[in-house]
Amino acid sequence: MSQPNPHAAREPEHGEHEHHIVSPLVYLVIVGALLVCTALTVVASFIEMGVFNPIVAIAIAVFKATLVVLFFMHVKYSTKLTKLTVGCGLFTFIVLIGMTLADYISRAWGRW
Amino acid sequence: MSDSPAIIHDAPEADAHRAHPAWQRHHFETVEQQADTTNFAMWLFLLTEIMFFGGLFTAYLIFRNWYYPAFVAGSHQLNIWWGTANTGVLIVSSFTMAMGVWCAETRKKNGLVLCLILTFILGLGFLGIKTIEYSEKIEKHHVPGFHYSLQSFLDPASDPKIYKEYHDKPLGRDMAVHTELYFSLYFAMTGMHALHMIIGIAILSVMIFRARAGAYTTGHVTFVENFGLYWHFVDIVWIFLFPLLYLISRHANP
Amino acid sequence: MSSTLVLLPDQATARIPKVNYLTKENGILSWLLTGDHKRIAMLYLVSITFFFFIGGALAGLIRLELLTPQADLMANDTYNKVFSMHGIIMIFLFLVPSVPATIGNFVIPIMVGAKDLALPKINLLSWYLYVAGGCLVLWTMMNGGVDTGWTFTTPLSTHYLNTNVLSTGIAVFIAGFSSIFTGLNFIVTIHKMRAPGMTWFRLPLFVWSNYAASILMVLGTPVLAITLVLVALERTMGIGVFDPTKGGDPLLFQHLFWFYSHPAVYIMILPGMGVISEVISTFSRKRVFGYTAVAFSSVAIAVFGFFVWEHHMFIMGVSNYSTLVFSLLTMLVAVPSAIKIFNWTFTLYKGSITFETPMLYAFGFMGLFTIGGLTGVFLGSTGTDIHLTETYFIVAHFHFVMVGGMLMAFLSGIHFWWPKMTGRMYPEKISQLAALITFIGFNLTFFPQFILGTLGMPRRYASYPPEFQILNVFSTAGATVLGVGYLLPILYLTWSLKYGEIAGNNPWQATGLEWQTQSPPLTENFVETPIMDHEAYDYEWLEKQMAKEVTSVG
Amino acid sequence: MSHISPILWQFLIKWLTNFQLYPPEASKIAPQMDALYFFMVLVSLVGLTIVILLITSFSILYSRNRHPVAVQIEGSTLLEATWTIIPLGLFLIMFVWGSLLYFRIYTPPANAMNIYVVGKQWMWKAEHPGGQHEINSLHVPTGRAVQLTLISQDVFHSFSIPAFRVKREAIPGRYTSVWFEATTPGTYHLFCTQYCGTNHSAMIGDIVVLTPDDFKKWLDSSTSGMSLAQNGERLFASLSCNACHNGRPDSRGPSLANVYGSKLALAGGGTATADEAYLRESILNPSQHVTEGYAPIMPTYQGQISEDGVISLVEYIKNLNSNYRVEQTLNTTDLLPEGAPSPGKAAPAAAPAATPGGKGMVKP
Repeated sequence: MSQPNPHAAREPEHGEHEHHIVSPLVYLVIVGALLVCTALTVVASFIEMGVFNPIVAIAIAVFKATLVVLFFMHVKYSTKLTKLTVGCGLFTFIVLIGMTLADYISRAWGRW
Repeated sequence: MSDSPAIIHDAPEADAHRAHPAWQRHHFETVEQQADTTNFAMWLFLLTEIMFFGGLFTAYLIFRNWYYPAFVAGSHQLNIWWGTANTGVLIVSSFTMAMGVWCAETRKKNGLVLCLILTFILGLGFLGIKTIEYSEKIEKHHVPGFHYSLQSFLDPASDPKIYKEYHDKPLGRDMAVHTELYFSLYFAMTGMHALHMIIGIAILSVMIFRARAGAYTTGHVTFVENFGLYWHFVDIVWIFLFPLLYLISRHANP
Repeated sequence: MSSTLVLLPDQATARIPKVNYLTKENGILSWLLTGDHKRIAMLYLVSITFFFFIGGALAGLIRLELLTPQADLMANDTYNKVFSMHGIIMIFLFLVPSVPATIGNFVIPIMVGAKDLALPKINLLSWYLYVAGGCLVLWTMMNGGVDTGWTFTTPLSTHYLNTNVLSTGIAVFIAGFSSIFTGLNFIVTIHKMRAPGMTWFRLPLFVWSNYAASILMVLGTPVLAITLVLVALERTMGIGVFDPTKGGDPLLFQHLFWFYSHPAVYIMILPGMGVISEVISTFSRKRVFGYTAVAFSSVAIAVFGFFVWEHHMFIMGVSNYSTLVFSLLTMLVAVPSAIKIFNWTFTLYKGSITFETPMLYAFGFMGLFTIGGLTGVFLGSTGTDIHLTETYFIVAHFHFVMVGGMLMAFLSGIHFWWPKMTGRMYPEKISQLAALITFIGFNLTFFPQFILGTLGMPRRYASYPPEFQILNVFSTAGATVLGVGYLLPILYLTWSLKYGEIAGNNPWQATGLEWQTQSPPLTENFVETPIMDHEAYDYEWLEKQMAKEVTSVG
Repeated sequence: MSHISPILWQFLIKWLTNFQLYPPEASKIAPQMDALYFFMVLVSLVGLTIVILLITSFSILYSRNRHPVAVQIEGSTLLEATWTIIPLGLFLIMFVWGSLLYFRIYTPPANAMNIYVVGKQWMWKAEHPGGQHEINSLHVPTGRAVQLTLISQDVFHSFSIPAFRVKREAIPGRYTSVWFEATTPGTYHLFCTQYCGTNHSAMIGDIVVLTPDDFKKWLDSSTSGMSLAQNGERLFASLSCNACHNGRPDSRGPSLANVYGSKLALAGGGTATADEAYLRESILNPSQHVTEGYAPIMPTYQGQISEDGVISLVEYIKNLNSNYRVEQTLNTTDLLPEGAPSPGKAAPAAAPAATPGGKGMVKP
């Protein structure tokens, strides 16, 4: 296939795609990490940490989700477009939650 | 940007008439393009799913801030061990799914079938545990809208099993009624999640048969891959639901 | 106005190409099971036209009722049902799918040089979902309708009405997924299916604006879906999330609803803006002034569109501090629209302008959209919003944007691409007349409503104080004219299907890839994959191309 | 003119003579609102004229006949920057101006006269502090800041007075407020502008603006005997609020005298200002509003008091500046010969409303 592929000259996103096969070993490490994190978050919930309880719980959840997204869902090995898509979803999600909460939180600031 | 030099291709005729694999749809130029496209479409679909759950998460955060004691008391009604077990089950099922994708990529038919069956069983297991949890809620009349009972919150001692562990103080009636809101969100969120699981399992059951027929181990892995994305996404939702619903202040009241 | 661009082939010898997407297969099943984006576009065109006229008839009833100050034509509850159904049908079944699902579906794949949309089956599914949603709305209407208004405000919709809220909610939910799938399909197609050489900045602006709208569809619509699910659960089980008596918050509904429904107005208007870019450029034979600015302003509208939803809630008891943020962002989102208007205007500068029907509609769009956009600023500024919101001012504002803007753009686009879609021309003079009638009728209908609103007449009133009658009479009179303006196109366009003159490949001498193919196009659009070797709107390239053709033919 | 139909003729005459562009300006804020409004109209007209002029002149100058060959222009950064920055600047002016106005309208002055308004399907009920009730009408004096505290019993309503240029939604479950100062006596429209169900368009009424003297006369002629605060006092006793909120050293609830407007330290940490909304909330959802140092034992009164009742209680607590009469009421009930109604039970009969003239801790 020495002839130029017409699609190679489209976006770089077409060209750079080569199917990366993640080794099962990586999966095994990740699933181990996920299970350990689950145990950790359960343990953490039994410890009185005040405001840090939810923060720790969410931080661990975010970490776990990141592992799943990067490795199980192959985003680490994916094109920029996929990464951008994930980022875009996260961004809108945060806009929805953040901007709505902005109203609820600032309602308490004044007598309105 | 707009005045970049024109790229002119003289696509040779020979290239256009390469042999197409059977699974290549007519409107794609190459198999890679097709795989890329469907993969991207799947990601976009997952974006809509993120926003779909986003509405629920927003509601959850607001009411958790407003009615924190009710949320704590409601959360204590959930069985943390079932929840943890379910998290484990789902994570392992995600792992078997990922392995399934790997098997498909490396064209291991039997491995793929095994992985899909395992995923299927784990998925059912998750739903089974969820059913046990739900039935517990139904017994205690903790299903909002259906003879919802405040007893466990007005008088925690009446629920000795949970009281023993957490020594919850009784809630005022005005706060206790808000536990219904907690359970509304609990059922809405886990229910939506379970609905996604059911859809996933239904697709899986078809996939197992097709995988046995060798449909995914010929090099055309897009479908398995995309289903894997969906399955992992459902897993991620649970990864967040678990701490949000089960792990609100599990430490016993002093 | 004597000379026009229309370059029809010699009518004595002209033929519609024997093989095209319309004649490729025959029989009703070949339509109902088609994967061809052009056929699906035609299916969409027929179905949204159907719903447009139902919604239009309801609008006529509203205007008739408002002819007199008393609720004499209809009782209050009937009136409420009529305006609710009008809103639901027009927004979810007409405006949202109008340009994207018909014109966009038809031309986007051709514009980017693809054989079809990336996911043809999903495209067909999206039409079926649309039809299912539409049928459910019709069923609802026959079963007594719904009187929530299109906004489904809780707790009214959840606890205080015993009309068919549930079935309407499900219908909108389904129609929502139809729009998600359309948007998803467009994004994937634009990213992955572009022909060789078709870089992002060679895309026609129509593609850009549909891309921006698609992003909004994909990210916004699911939030509406979950909101409707919660409303349904509230109605059936009483889960209490939006119910103040159970500790829920009805304002949360407003937040979630407008998180979709504000971007939804950009979903409606952005594709229309794309049409205008194409039409203005074609009929002034000139590249769009500041292509990059227009392209990016679409994306900017899409992005900012997600940050402004609270301006629908300024008087609803939201935090005053957050109104500051949302009002400021609303002002920012108005700027890209201003940029577009001026860029279109300056596209005319030193052009070579002709005044065919699409161009007349486009001029109408520019005037009316400018008014609609500027009055939006009145409502985006928190202070004046207090007085003007929930009155006829807001009704006039969004009808200027949606009907004056979007519907004008839709008609402009339909007239522009009609020769491509059907291979035939419509009678030019009568269509110009229709454009004129529409413009006059529109202004007569909706301009008095600005004054009514300023005077304080509330929206959704079946009866009103008698001093408002005169302006309402003007408005109803205008609506009659407007109705004629909308009926004419359906008559002469249908007529043209059989009797119209053969249009030829490129009657307007436009530059888009879709005009370089036969009319109507082939099923897979191109004989061979096109290779884009020139910029968008490159009229010099087109001239050379035509000269080449002439020499080779001659 | 004989060929014009007389009906049409009358119609035109009526239109020409009655033509208005904006409603009467009957409040202090109205001219300010109109100033911004007409500024915006001016900007819009200028903008629209520019666009229309440009389109028309370009259409004439560069029509195919006059200008057969188009000149291709890429764009002009300078021009584009101009029409980005100028509208942006204008919009920002409107934003700042509008926000100032918004804050003014929704921030009542401290000395405003407070009138409660309850919205329900499909009527407005206004309650004056003196106990005067009105349905679908509101009497207000000129020259005095009037604050409306709005709440809805069912769905969203919206209290709109076009002549005052103010509008505020009445929300179920929460107080909202708006204020105005009427300037011109007269009768003006009151509309419900938020769609609220079947008879939405019947939820209208009159705003009657009176001179201060007339207003006083009206107040005197339409009093129902008891002021809101007096009503509240009776409720306070009948619900046995005084069993705990009595200001005794050993009382189980905090003293409510002078509580209105004060900063309270809450049990869970943090502080809150005791405004109307806070008072209402702490009656209905007490366990979220426990004052520092007290046990969360107060029962909720959700479902037991109507919104009108809550308003009376709030008004009573607002005006309570000593616990003297609370004590008195308690003593009376304690000393009742039957002895049956203990402080924990309701004792409406013993409510002190019959002695309004006493050592009036309740402002009339």
